[in-house]
Amino acid sequence: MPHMTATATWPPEDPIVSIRGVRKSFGTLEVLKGVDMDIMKGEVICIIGPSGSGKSTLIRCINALNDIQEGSITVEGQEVHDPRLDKLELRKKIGMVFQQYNLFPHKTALQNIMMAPVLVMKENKAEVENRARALLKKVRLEGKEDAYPGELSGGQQQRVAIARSLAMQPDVMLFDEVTAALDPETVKEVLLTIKELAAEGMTCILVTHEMGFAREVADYIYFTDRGVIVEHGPPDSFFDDAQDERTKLFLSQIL
Amino acid sequence: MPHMTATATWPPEDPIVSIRGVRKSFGTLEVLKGVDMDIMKGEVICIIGPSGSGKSTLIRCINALNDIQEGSITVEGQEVHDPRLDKLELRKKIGMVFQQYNLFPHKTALQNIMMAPVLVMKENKAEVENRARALLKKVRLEGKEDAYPGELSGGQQQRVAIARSLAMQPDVMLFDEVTAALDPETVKEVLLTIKELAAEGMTCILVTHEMGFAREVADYIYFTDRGVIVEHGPPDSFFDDAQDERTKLFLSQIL
Amino acid sequence: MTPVRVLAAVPVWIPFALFFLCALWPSLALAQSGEAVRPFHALWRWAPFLITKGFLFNILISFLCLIIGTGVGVLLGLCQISLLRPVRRISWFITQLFRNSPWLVILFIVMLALPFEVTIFGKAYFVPAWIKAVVGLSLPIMANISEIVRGAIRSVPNTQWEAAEALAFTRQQTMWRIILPQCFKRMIPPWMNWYAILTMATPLVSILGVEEVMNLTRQAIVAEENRPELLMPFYGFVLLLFFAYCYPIARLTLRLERKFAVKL
Amino acid sequence: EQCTNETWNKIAQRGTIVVGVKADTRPWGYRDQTGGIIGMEADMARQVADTLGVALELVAVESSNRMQFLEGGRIDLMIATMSDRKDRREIVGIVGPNYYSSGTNVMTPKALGVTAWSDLKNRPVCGKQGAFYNQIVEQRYGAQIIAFGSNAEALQALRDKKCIAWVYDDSSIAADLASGHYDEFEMPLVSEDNNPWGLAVPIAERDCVFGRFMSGMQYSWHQSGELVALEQKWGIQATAYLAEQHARFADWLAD
Amino acid sequence: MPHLSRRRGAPISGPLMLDAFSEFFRQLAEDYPRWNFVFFYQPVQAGKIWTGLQYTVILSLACLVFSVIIGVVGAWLQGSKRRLLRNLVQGYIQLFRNTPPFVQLLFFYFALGQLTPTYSPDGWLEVPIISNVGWAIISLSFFAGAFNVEIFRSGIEAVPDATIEASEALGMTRLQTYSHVILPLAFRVSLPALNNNLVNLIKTTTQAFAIAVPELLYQAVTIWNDYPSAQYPAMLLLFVVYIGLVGIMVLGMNRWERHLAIPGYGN
Ligand SMILES: Nc1ncnc2c1ncn2[C@@H]1O[C@H](COP(=O)(O)OP(=O)(O)OP(=O)(O)O)[C@@H](O)[C@H]1O
Ligand SMILES: Nc1ncnc2c1ncn2[C@@H]1O[C@H](COP(=O)(O)OP(=O)(O)OP(=O)(O)O)[C@@H](O)[C@H]1O
Ligand SMILES: [Mg+2]
Ligand SMILES: [Mg+2]
Repeated sequence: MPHMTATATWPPEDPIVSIRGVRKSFGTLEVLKGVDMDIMKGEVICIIGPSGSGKSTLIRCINALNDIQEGSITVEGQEVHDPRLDKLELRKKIGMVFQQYNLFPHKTALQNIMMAPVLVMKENKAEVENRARALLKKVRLEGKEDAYPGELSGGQQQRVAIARSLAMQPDVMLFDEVTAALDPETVKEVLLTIKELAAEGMTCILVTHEMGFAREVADYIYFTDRGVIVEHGPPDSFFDDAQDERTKLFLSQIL
Repeated sequence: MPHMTATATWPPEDPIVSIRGVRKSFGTLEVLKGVDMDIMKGEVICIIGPSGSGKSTLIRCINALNDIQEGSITVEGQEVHDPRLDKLELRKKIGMVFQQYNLFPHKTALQNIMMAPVLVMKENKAEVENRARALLKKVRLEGKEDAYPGELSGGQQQRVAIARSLAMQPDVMLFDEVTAALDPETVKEVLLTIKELAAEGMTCILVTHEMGFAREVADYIYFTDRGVIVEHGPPDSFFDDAQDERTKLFLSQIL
Repeated sequence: MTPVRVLAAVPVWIPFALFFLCALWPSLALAQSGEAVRPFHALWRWAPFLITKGFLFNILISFLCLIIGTGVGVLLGLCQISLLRPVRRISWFITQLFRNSPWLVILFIVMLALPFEVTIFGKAYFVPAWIKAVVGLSLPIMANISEIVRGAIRSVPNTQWEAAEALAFTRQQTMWRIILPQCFKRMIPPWMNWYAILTMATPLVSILGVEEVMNLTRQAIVAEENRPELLMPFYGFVLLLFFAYCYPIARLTLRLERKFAVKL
Repeated sequence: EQCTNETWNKIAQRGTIVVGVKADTRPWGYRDQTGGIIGMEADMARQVADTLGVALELVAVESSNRMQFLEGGRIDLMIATMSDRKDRREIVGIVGPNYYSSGTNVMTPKALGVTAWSDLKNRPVCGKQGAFYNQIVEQRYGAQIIAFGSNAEALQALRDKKCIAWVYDDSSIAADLASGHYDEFEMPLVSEDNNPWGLAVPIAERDCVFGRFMSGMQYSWHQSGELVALEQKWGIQATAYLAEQHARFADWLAD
Repeated sequence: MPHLSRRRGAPISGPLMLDAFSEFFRQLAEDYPRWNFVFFYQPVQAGKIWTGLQYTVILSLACLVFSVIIGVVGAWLQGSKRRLLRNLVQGYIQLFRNTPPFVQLLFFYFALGQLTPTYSPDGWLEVPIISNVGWAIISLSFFAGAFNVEIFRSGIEAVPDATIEASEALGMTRLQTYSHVILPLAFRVSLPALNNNLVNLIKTTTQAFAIAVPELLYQAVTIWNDYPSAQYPAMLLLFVVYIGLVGIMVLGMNRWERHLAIPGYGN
């Protein structure tokens, strides 16, 4: 497996995530009907589209939380839906942040962040703790180390969730509508954190409804509808110059 | 009680809802610290402000779901917090729609709408049913008569909730962040329904975070912070020319 | 609108007072002035024996059953959510079988199915009836604990499994580090509740001839020449013993239930 | 059948004989206030142990479990007011000569003036669960048996006038009547089915050492008049049976 | 025999089957003395089992109904404004929840039984107005009812305040809110717990044998006392019957639950 190398050495000319003709059904309901995408290292891409169009399903397929029926998804050259794949290996490379944060309610913020590196990566506890504290600082939550999720606001919880994913030092981060469950004011904090992350060169795949944010931060935008990508392009051309009717309708509604 | 007349005859020069020096505490926490407002018949007013500033509490006081410690609230000239007040009479005059829709989950859309007129107003069932169907049509939900709330999307549920309130033929409608629990796309459907209602001359008091909507539909805007009204005025001057620091800060964040 | 949560507010003396009223008033009302003293005198003489040889033994039985029932029940509960279909099926069946049979019937069957004597390394040991009783009572407890475990695990949102999965936790790690710690608190109140139910089921084993409080009470009445005015004070006394033991447990359970309900 | 004398050897090995006696049948076997078992049968058990030169352990048995205790090896010997019946001989080793005998009789209130067994027809009669007398009065005289778990409860039911009679063995009833607590009751009928009582060893031991030994014990008890003495000691009305047996087995050489 | 039946035009399979049935068990008892299904071939014993079954069913049904009524009324009383009333209900609940039903039965029957009025059909016998079956029903109903009160109460508490407010905001009275919104929702929420408790109740009816209620367990014990050889068969029968009864009950309740299910609510 020549491609299974660390990010640092991933050739910048190859896509780090490559999606080819992916089809996915739940029972009789076809949710993804042939999706293609290429994401290069350090790129930030945003997926937007109406509810139920398959955005969540797509990014869940990327880290093998859902399986696919057809097509291929490779991450760092490795086929994700290869039955022989070591899922744990894959998930060490991919961080994922959910809409509902999904923090572990019985652990403090710090413990939430430290758990996976210690248990999964068997890293040294003291080292991990240092990193976790640094990450909490990065997401502007110094002083909340010992707070339980129930004691944090939605925005704070979401930032802990981001820090928790980052603690695994993933090569790619997936964000699924991470601000959808937040109130308008706290959305900003979370978006700021992601923006900083993008600026540092992390490869990010975001599903979002925040158009302003997508425009500002994305290198590339995909618009999905009913399981297919109907429009894509760099933000400026996408927002000002959409070709597809559905995209135009959607953009008009959202604004 | 000379003032207990139907809306139709309510003199347009008197405020239909009048709020004077209202103070309200929950235990030791003072939530409203002296609020004054006048709402004329047919007016649409929007209340905006940060979370926890007492918006919900204020409109719940108008319909006597919360009691107040000081001040007075009159609806069509009648004191709401008079202990001898017939709350049921008051609530027939005031419709209220909640953030969480609060439909009755064990009743279909149609039954939800018909319940109060039949049980409370003892109206003829057949008549009420006709009106309920018309209302469902008005909120663009024909065909959903027999759906249970659990089978409807958030936006659809919220529109049923609006129709349910309208079925009581209230003189004043209260809306408490009715779109806050909805996803961005379905927000539009609900706002459209409210806009139509406002256009028909219904007196509406809205708590909302949708600035664009407030600007478009409101006759007058109040901004509350920590239990007091810190700024108010017609939409244009309010949005473009806010004087108060907190208001400015809030507006800058929201956008 | 919500009915007031009065339970915790009820002063402890109220149930006790009611209890004395119900338990002792009839006997007092019945017995004539001079006569009333005698049954209570007899009860007084027998009480130490009934408590130390009888009731404490009931408590011992209940503890043993709890330990066995919990241990096996937790395993059974985990089997119920196993990934292996046959394991799931079998553990489900066992759970349902023992959950839905009357305790008395289970007790009778255990009494017959277990030998009175087992031979271990060539040496024969008696299996006293109370050990069988422990086995018999452990079975339904085990089944109910199994359901508690399954229910608690399923009450943890699916998203917690997914979050752990996305962080590359193995299933084992997810179960022991993420899911079970979250369930643990939720399981305590129903678990304690079952302990109280179990304790209250221990008089049933009198039918197996185990010398617990109910049986000894009857024998004491016989030894007192079957005087009929003894029945009420003696049975009332047994009720009182159980009440005094189970009521505090019930209150503690309730308190924990509230505490955990808010936190999670 | 080859004799293994298993139980016999076990007793010797252990140095203890475990005898099952009643603990709920005064005066044959009942508790003293320290919890020990006393009574006529307990005394008999003591003599067996003394004769064998082993320690004695008394185990309280009940009508409903006494045979299982013996079958299963929980006890080595059972002396528990058991009537000697054919079907019982198939399960446990009952050895003669029988040590006692009693008939079926009833205790009824004097006020009722019962004079014949047929008076019981279709009337409620209290009994003890597991006693075979129930079957007799039910099948022979058509009484309705209400069986309770213990004598105390059945007698209480009789006093509460929930039944017109208490059916049990005549000697036990006589003992109760003699206690002075049942002055308004009587035993007016002629005992039926004078039925010898049997003590029992495990069935495999019946025709082996242990069975033969117990036969001998009973024989010598009769011969020495020990049983008559015990009867007296425990305040039991003298039974004709014991007197007869004493005469019958009398030593022909004794003066 | 077959000729006779045929001439009469009666279906021959019935009696033949029955004959064969009892003959089979008679034979079985002879071949395997431990498996004497005496109640399958001896009419008297069969009658006992049949009576026992009837009593068990009657007991279960009656207790089911009364305990649910007690539960509903108790939950309603618990919402009362009167502190004394609430405390009384609380006392009742605690009393019955925290003492063994087995001892409760004995106590009810013997202690309270002495205080109930009686009538006398023959001048001596005092038949209490409440028979032992009656006391079993009362005692077990109160026992299960104590649990039902709590179950319904938590069901009522589970109805979101917001839903109640919505109905208040529509001008509904307390009673209307209670009967049209709270109860229907609370009842659905309570069903699974209620289901559990009622299953428990059916199982608990066996304990009525302590006060000589001639239900199934009582009859089974009687039979195996009379016929020690019928012990295993009687137990097997008990096991099968109770699993069956509970099964029917669970099936019925599940059906009802499904019938009451609201699309998109719960689950
Ligand atoms: N586990 C599942 N089983 C069956 N259907 C599913 C499942 N998960 C998703 N779906 C269906 O697949 C479709 C796409 O769902 P998906 O969550 O990917 O949409 P989405 O674009 O993320 O929408 P949203 O913006 O609402 O999150 C929907 O119709 C949904 O109902
Ligand atoms: N029933 C109550 N008991 C105690 N405090 C309450 C209660 N209801 C509201 N409060 C408190 O009163 C304050 C104002 O609440 P309110 O719901 O009116 O705010 P709001 O402006 O509507 O906020 P949001 O935008 O979050 O809905 C908050 O601090 C809240 O915690
Ligand atoms: Mg999604
Ligand atoms: Mg609010």
